Amino acid sequence: MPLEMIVLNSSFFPRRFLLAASVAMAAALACPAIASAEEGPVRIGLLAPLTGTGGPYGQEEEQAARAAVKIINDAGGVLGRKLELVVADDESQPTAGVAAARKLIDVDKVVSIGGVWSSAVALAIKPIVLEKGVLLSTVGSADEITDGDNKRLVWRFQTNGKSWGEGFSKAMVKDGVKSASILVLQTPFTQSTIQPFRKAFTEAGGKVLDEVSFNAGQPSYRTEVERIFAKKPDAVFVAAYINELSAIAKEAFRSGYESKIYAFGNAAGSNGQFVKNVGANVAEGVVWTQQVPVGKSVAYSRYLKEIGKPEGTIMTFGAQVFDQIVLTALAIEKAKSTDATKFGGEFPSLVNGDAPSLGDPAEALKALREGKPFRYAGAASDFRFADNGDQTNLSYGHFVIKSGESKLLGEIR
Amino acid sequence: MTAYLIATLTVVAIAALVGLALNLQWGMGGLVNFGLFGFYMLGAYIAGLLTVQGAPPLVALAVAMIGVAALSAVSALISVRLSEDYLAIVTLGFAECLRLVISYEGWLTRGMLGVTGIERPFQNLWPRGFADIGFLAIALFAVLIVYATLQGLARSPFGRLVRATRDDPGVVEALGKSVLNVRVRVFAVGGAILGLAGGLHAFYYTYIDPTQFGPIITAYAFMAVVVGGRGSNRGVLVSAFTLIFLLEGSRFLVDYVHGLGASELAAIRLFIVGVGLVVLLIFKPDGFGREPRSTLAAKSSSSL
Amino acid sequence: MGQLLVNGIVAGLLLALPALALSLTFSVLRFANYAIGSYLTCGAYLVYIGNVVLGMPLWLAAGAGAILFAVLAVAIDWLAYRPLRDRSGVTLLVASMGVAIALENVIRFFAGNSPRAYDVAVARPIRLGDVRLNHEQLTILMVVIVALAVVWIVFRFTRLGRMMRAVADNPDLAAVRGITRSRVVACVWLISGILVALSGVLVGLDANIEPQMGWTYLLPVFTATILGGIANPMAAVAGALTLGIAEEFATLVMPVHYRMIVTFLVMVALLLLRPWGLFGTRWVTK
Amino acid sequence: MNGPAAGLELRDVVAGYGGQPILHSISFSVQPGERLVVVGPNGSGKSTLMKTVVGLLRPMSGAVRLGGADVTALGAPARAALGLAYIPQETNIFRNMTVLENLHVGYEFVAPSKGPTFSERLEAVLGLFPEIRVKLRSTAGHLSGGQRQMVAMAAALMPKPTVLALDEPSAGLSPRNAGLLFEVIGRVAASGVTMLIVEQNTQLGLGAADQGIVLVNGHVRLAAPAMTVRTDPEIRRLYLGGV
Repeated sequence: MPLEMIVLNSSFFPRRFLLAASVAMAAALACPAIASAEEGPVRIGLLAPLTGTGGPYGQEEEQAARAAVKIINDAGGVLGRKLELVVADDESQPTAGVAAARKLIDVDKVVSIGGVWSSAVALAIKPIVLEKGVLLSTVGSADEITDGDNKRLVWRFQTNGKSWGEGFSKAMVKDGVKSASILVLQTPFTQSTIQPFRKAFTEAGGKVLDEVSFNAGQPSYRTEVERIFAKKPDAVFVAAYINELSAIAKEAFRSGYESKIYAFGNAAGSNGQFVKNVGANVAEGVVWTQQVPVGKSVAYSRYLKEIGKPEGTIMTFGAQVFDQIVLTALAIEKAKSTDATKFGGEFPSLVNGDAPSLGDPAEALKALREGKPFRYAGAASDFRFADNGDQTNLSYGHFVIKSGESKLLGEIR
Repeated sequence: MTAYLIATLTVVAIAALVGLALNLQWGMGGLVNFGLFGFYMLGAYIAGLLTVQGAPPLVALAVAMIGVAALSAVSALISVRLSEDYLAIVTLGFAECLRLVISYEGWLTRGMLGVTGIERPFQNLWPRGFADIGFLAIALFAVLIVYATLQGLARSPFGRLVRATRDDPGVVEALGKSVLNVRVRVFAVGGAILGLAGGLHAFYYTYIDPTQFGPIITAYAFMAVVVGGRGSNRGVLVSAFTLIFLLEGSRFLVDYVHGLGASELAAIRLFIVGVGLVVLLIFKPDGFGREPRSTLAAKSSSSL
Repeated sequence: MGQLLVNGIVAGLLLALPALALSLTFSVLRFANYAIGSYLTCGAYLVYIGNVVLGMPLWLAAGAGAILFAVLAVAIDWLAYRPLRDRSGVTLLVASMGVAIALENVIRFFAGNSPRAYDVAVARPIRLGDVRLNHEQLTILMVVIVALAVVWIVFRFTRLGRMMRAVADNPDLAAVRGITRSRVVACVWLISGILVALSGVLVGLDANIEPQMGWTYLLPVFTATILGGIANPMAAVAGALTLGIAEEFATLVMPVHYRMIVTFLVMVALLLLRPWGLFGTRWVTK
Repeated sequence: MNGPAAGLELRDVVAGYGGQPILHSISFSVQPGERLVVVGPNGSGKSTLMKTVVGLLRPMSGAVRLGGADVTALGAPARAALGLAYIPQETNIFRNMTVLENLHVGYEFVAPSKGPTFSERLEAVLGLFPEIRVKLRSTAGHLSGGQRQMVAMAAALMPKPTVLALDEPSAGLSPRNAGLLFEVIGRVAASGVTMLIVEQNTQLGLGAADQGIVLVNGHVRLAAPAMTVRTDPEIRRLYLGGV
């Protein structure tokens, strides 16, 4: 059968299928009335991991983004217009992330995409945002995200793997750890912390005994735990998220091992969820580090107040997303444009300046309108931006869990 | 919106290729390939990695097709002389292991970081802003070629032999034909199509990593074939189109349905896929399409 | 070395119950139930409801949950598999994939993605010389051995056992000997439902309870079953133990994260060399 | 068709697979205590006939009556409970179970609760087949062909059936074993059991029967006393391929 005949064949698409498909198309087309670029609210997108491996953090991101948007809108919005948040689920997975990002960009006409927890999703949508001129702010930490020419459209609101890995080394040295082993989950972020940690720790005179990597969602982690803990290192750096950390900490405890566990703040801190998962006995003595605001952060308190959480709650991804939205709003106001290629470049000038620090987004917005000099001191950390889009000048909190509560031991810079 | 439709249509084209491949293997040949996503992933990786190494995209695509076809044939050899249950679990095991190897052998595959900056075929041919339409055209062209080939195959004597093998291997064996041979060839041809689909996936996203490939791809493919009607290539085309648009449509649901979070909606969506599969198998075993048969085949099957 | 053996045995025992259940349903129904992973997850969550939401002690919740799930397994058979009984095994295979997806997402809908744990305090291990045995491992050891013993006794010495073995052996002959197949099928689903739900609890105790937990067990369970000879339920137990120990010892020579590949290679080697199973007798395929 | 209710009766039975009839309007009856042998060339529908009689195959039309009751709508287990025992061709035992278990299974799902106990029946059956008494604990699949046939018969007789259906009992047996088997069949028949036998070995089969039926291409070509069928050279030439 020649090709053209197949195409021309009138029964190529049976009628009822055309019907079903057109219903689906109609559903797709009946999307929210598309706001023109010049009036109505300014749409910003949040691409959050509501399902999949990032699932435990997705809600936190959405809540933080809504809080930030509310604060900005209560303070009069940007350029006299309201912000409107459009949330999409990336399923912690690049293909879904790309489809969702395309929907946000092409259908919802957002000017920026925030959230973006998974480094893989960030890497996958980066070519699209660069092509379409949309701003991308991510909390993924794989170093590759900020590599290359990003047209000042890609900004990372997260420590990168390198500085976090070094942070762990410093915490261990401070705690007098002489030998350490590594258990690392196979993700771009967790892996990116390993080499810097090894390097810094060995240079400081420590010894790395062994390294084992593992997959997410394994039926059991007993073999991995046996391999790593049986050599009795002083400390074990567990580079993983909360699910795997919980399973590993439990396994190490009931296998009778004593090595101290070092973990990421978003795993071991995570608002007490880790302690809830494993119980205070198992969590006892687990050390974690996390980039923190220097001293007391106004922005962070404002964030906690807005979402109704008590002072002292630690929600790092939320705080980072809060900063993303606030900075996006400030940048739009400052550039007097909703065009990301114009306002994207304003990110460094909003935080790097040599001016009084402001933490309350409403005040910062007011200062901008009045033309007063200031710099924004973030909720997640009092960061600066490097030219490539990475945050610098981060300090890390050094926490330990005692009787089910996280205690701040000190700060590492 | 147009850009979004173009992107979605490209996804439809890739899904249609996957559906057509499964329709050949399972619909026509009766061979259950639960590890379909693994072969698809392999295609994507071969095409992606070769392109990044500087091979012309079309050459990379051809190598992907040949490579996946070869591996499909091998995995079929291991198990097709046993019953279908074994083939299903062997392919599933193969796919899961392949994903592990790709995740860990970073020196070769860049591990969990994934392969970035994959170049599309004829990337520089299109005027600025038309790259996506250009790629869609390539994808649709691939679908057309595969569709025409499979239609031809279905009507050929080999197609008749494949269906006969599915319906009653004993009879085929009695006629002196090698069932093993038929099955290995069916699996290899299906594998080549999966390699093509995987390669197009790599080109479309320009970035691949192991998390993009999972058993859910297999589930969607089975859904497409069951809805389209086992053996009906045209049905599979239409059902792939419908399925992707419904799935994409559910993305818009979040904007309207309040009180249900995205994770609940995702669960409902997949629940419907699962239940739909069973319900269709029970009540509409032939799906909505019809298997193409030459008049000769119709005659021979009625005389059996 | 001793530790590896203990861990291997426990890992094998964890596989034994679902492998036995899979083999049992296969031997009577002649179809491989790919939903067995989701069954395991579902059982684990039902028990979680009893244990954590309703506050029952774990043993009571496990008992109630296992029976509840067994009834559910019969219901699923009635709704999804029974109408397809006359069709080919391939159709049932695909249907069981549909069942698996549906079940897993029912769980996701209600319980979300976050891992959960039973309300059991984690304790330090029992030490026997150099070998450590934790309390969960001890529980697994005892529960699996008791369950296997009960199933063995039922199989060997009861009317019900003879009924199931007769249908598995020769369904037509069983029918003319007065055995009603549908009743046997229901019994088989009840028993394998209980076994799978119990193994769900044990897996949940050993690691976490989460929607993917059963899926990760699918390949090992199938391999163990094939290792035993898929139509031979008690041999599946031997297959499970072999696989558990083999996987554990393989970590001495290859990276820990490639355990799954060990499973896969074992399966492939077996299918090429002894497709009727290590312990089974030759079973004629369709 | 007058006289007492037939032990087993088929009336206008049409049966086959996938909508294609193999048996065309088969009618016959076996009187209580009588032995009927069905002979015919390969592919004439003998096995299909047997399956229809015992309830493994539902007829497309027609009726099957057992002891005067219409059992057409009943499945194999229900017919077994009404006293119909069946010994299939070749795979007629549970190979992975012991001989004793085979006998157990033969008894327990069919025998009426008020009838003789298992041990009573076991003794009675072992009396008929003394050879298998020493093999009770052996796995049935490991026995020789002749012994298996004995076990199959014994298991079928355990519930004290009124009608016994045998499908090619001599298939796969040596002439000597086949001869022995038919001796036993004779003994069983003497105890008053109605028998329907499908047999390839026409000489042996007809020799042990009262009535004979010749089945060709799904049609009953001839129904006559077994002796007539056996000895009439014309019939043998026409339907049974000489010898």
